[in-house]
Amino acid sequence: MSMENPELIERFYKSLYRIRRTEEEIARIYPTDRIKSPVHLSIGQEAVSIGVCEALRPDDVVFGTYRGHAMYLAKGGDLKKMIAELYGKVTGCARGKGGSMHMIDIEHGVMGTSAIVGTTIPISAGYAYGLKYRGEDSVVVSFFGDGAVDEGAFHEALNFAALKKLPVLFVCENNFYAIHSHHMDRRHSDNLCERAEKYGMPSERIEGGDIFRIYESTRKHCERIRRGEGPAFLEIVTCRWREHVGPNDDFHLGYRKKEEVECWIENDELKRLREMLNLNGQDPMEAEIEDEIRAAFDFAESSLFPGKSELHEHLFKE
Amino acid sequence: MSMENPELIERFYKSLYRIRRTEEEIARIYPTDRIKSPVHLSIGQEAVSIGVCEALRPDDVVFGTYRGHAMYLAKGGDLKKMIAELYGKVTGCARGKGGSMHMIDIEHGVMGTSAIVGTTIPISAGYAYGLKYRGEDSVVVSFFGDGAVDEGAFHEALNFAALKKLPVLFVCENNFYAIHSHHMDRRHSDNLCERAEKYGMPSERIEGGDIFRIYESTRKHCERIRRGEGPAFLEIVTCRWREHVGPNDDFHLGYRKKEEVECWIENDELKRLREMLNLNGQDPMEAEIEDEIRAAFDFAESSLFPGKSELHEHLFKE
Amino acid sequence: MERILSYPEAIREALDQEMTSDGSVILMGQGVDDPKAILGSTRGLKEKFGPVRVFDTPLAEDGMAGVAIGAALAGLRPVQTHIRMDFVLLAMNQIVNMAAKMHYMYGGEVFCPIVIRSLIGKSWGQGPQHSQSIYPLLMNIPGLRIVAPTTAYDAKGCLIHAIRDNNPVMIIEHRHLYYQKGHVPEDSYTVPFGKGRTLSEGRDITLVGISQMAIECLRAHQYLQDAGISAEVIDPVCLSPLDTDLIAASVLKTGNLIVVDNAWMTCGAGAEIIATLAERKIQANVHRMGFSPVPCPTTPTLEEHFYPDAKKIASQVFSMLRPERAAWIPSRELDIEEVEFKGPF
Amino acid sequence: MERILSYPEAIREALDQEMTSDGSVILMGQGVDDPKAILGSTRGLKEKFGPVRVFDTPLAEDGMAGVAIGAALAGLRPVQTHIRMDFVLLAMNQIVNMAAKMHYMYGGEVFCPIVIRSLIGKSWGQGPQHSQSIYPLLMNIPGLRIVAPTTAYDAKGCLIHAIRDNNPVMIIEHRHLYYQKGHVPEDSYTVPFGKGRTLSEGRDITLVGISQMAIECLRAHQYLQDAGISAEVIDPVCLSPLDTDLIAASVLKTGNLIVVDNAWMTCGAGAEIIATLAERKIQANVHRMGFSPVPCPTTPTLEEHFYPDAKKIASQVFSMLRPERAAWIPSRELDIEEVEFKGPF
Ligand SMILES: Cc1ncc(C[n+]2csc(CCOP(=O)(O)OP(=O)(O)O)c2C)c(N)n1
Ligand SMILES: Cc1ncc(C[n+]2csc(CCOP(=O)(O)OP(=O)(O)O)c2C)c(N)n1
Ligand SMILES: [Mg+2]
Ligand SMILES: [Mg+2]
Repeated sequence: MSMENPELIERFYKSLYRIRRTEEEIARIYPTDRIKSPVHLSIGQEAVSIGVCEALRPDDVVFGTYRGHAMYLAKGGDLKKMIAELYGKVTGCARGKGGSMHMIDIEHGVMGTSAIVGTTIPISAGYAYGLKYRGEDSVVVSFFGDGAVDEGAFHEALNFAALKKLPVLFVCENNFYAIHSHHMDRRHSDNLCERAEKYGMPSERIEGGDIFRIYESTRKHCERIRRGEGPAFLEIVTCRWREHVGPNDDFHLGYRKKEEVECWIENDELKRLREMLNLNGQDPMEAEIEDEIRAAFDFAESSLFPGKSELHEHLFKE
Repeated sequence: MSMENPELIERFYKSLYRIRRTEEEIARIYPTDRIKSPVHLSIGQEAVSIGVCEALRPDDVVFGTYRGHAMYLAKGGDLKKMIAELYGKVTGCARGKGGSMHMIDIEHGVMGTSAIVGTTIPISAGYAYGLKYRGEDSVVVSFFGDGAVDEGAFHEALNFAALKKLPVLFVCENNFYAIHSHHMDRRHSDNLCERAEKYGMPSERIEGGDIFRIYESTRKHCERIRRGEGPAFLEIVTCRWREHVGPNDDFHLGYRKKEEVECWIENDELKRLREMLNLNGQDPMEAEIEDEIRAAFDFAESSLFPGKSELHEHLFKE
Repeated sequence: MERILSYPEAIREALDQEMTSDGSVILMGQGVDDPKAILGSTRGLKEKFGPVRVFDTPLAEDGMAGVAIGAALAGLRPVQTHIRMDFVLLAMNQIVNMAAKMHYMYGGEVFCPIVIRSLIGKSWGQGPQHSQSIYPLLMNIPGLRIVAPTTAYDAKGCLIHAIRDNNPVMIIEHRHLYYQKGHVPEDSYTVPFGKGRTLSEGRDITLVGISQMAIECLRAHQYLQDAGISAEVIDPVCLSPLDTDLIAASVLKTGNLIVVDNAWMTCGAGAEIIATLAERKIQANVHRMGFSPVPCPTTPTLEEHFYPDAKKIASQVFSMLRPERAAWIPSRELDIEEVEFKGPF
Repeated sequence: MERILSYPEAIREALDQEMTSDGSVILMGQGVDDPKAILGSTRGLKEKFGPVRVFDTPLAEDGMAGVAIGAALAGLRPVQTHIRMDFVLLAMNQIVNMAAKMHYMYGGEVFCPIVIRSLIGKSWGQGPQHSQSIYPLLMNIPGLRIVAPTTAYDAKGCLIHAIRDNNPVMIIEHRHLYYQKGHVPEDSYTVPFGKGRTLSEGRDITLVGISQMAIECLRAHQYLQDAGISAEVIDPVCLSPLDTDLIAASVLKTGNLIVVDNAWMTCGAGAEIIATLAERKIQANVHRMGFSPVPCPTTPTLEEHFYPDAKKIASQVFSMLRPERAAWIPSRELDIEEVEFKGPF
């Protein structure tokens, strides 16, 4: 494919490596209880966030869910502030008040993640209304899981976005499960894209997790959206390797087969790109990322917790 | 068509005449303030309720909206109790506590109407779950307007009904307006049936208001539903002749053109069926219905209001 | 010369002025642009400001609350309208889980300047689902400001203040107040939140009337004069934060208090006010009035018992202050005009 | 021999017994049939009763509340579960506009026997959207019964009563109570609504603790013994209707009251209790404790200040009863076991 130029491969690889390794470190540190907050890891799903966000401009914005580490980092969110947020430190991106499920970095267009499934979907549409109102050609990307599609909010948001031709790309990260519930136990047909189309927007399903395809599709859809032609819908099939919440795997629970996950692990994009880049041993860019991650954890460790007076601050904006 | 046998024409005509005349009487009496409650008349839309309900069995049930007089009567709801309910009398179908927007006659399968748009759609699905659970082959019909389709509840209910293959027929009475808001100002495409299909149920749009076609389609869909093959969706295009709420017409408001309504008035099913029956002057069956209606209003007039002690009754069921 | 406007005219003027001076203000909600124009309160604004700034929405209360929040994050100041407060129940998720918490849970990084107007229904068989007044539910939630202006003057000033406020503000408008007329300055002005108003001074009892119940209390005040009882009538105006200082000062003077809620009473504003006074060790005779603890019945003969009104309030005051005397119900009819607010404040 | 069960075991047993004896009882909700089984409280029930009686649902809280209501109208007795009470905010429309009103607004023609279980989160960074306890919002609504059982005994008895009740019942289960163990009879039994329990008798102050705060109050009671203060601890068990008689009798005896709410306080259960006592002219020193009036912060150092706990309660009691003395904070650590309920009642 034309876009698989070396520069792009390296860019994607770096981001993949950085996000994967960051979350692995989170998982590693988690049992020490220094992160006193539920974490929903994106390990295995990173290509979705990266493929999409790499196709965006800095002035584009994203909204997401509690499973938001990958999106936050892929869009350029500050790593130090993220780890500090997980540690509940005042240097965190939300001063420790939000934690893993409520990450934000407005400077880099990360407009916020939410622990209530589906809530950011209409909010994304509203933000897109604001962009259109101001005549800007930025795009909003709304990330959500296959579970969120069940919610009325999904329907209401898609309907409104199509009606008003809003600059929003809806991205359903279909990892097939809402907690332990398979998506085909929650709907009659596996046809999310067709559903989305009926609201009045082009849609596309991407299987197999190819980051270049995700990137290219996003670029294509965003171009159309920027021309003012209204929203689009992407369903990106992916796989969560770990448990729904927490640092471990969960094959012992028995709600899904190990093979379901294993075939994704075998076809890991990280591995594939590494091979494309022909890396052997630790590459300097990997070493650099390791340093960055270590520094982020150090930063978090050495930062202060918010002081007691913070409890009552930020309730209202002056 | 085969089903336009004289017996059927007469049955439909009687019901049409009865419902039309009842609502005309409501409109006539309304300015006297004896009905102290908002009324949403079905005048012009009767064929939907009648065509559907005539195809049902007595053990089938219906749920509907505040615009529920036609459905209530078409399903066999007690006329006296309905008028008494509008008058706020204790002899009303809800003891005066509900009024026009909250009608019920469980003996005849009218399971309740609601003033909150969309609320009875998931409730219908739940009722259907109960029927299926008990192994009964009755059908639930869920009536709602084009406005209700906007609500998340619509999406959630259709999804669940299809998933569980529930015995429910969803009937969207598309009169093109939610209060004064045209349905194409609330959605991108005029494709409700296609949307419904994507949830996993057959759907059909019926234009023109032909009561026989409505009847026949309902029969066909209900047969399928009774066989346990799951829900279906009917969009029935119709026209509200009067104002959204209240007894008058509303052309002065300017939100819709008089012609939109006039062409429906010209093609009034009541008139058409009367011609098919070759009636001249007042027919004895009409006279009988007039007597029945008069008796219902007399009953309402002469009934008592609920006593003060009723205020605190029926909060909880023992 | 006093300039007299009706309540909806005052709202309309506030919207018009704010939309003129601030291009980020938009109006959204079912019917805001329709011929009825939310009982006139948005009349002509679509014509003046165009369909991008004033728009009808699909019937999707939860989603549209989200849309308003998103638009606010993008720098707009949406004013959203619900023609009945009952419909706010469909939007509780976005209002409570998101709007009320955003500024806090994102550590101050964003803020959410939305205004949600909702109208309370009453009488003429609005019935159980078109009559609810759920401000007690909202008062429990930190992060929301809640106002229930009674006068045309406050309707304008509170709305302007709400639009300029950087936080989610719920405005509660009782339909019966739409008939109120009063002094409304032409210029733009704000009524800051958190201050109540003493609508009439008195010595014997404090009547706190919320929303339209402030009017009923004023009427009761007139009835009570016939019985030689001097009632002080307080309109809290703002429910969150509540001006408990004003109420406390009045109760310290009168020693008696009735809170007349425009809602159900359990865990209501009356409970909050009375509990706050008790915590402050203010000894008084206290009592709550409000909706009967049942769904609002449709039939007029029951509905009449569902709501407090001036006569019931007066009668309750009388038996509270004159326990030794037989019950008293005012018999004369008030000229309704008498109790309209003319201001100025 | 006392039979000891944990709180979730007690719930599970109640469900099992009711499903066995009444074929119309069904369980629905996200995760009721999954490997975690709502923290064990529905474990094995799908296997035993099959997937038609025990089923997972799509993520659609409003719609699924409607489905439960509809199933109830059709003669079933659905028990619906929300793994976090925050999600009930998405279902307010069906619960408040329909379930709570149906029996009344249809003049008694139908009734709505649904049970809605919801769990309150706490600690470990549940954060602003996974920690809410919105029972005050529900208490305002006539037509709902609300229970918040604290003990394993009451968890079973209240749930059985709720399932048999012909009205919508909200059951509130605090996650921390899932660690409670106590005496639970094997037989089926009901705990009727509207009766509180005196968990420990005392002379000096009445502590009313709601849900898990009843445990904190019991712990505070032990701390206070060190300071020579005898606290009476009341668990209301049922929030709607509230057993205000029991509380009133206790306060008449002690003259002091702290209500420790497991929720925000404005327009909360504490307000309701204190206002009711004030209306009944019961003179007492009163005070409310509860969540800080902000969204729940995620970081532990702030979260710790967000919630009342045994030490804060004891300390508050001390300064209320010994205003002349310096502030006191209990220093010793309780053995948590000590304050588990073993019953029997
Ligand atoms: C409105 C709401 N309902 C239920 C939950 C509980 N819950 C948390 S995550 C989750 C699963 C969501 O699945 P999906 O959208 O597919 O996202 P994924 O976790 O797979 O990334 C559920 C049901 C919630 N947080 N919010
Ligand atoms: C949830 C909700 N939102 C808004 C309203 C206000 N409202 C009452 S009727 C109506 C229009 C509904 O239109 P439609 O469903 O097409 O039914 P029709 O009146 O045309 O029969 C609206 C918006 C309501 N009752 N409930
Ligand atoms: Mg998923
Ligand atoms: Mg319509």
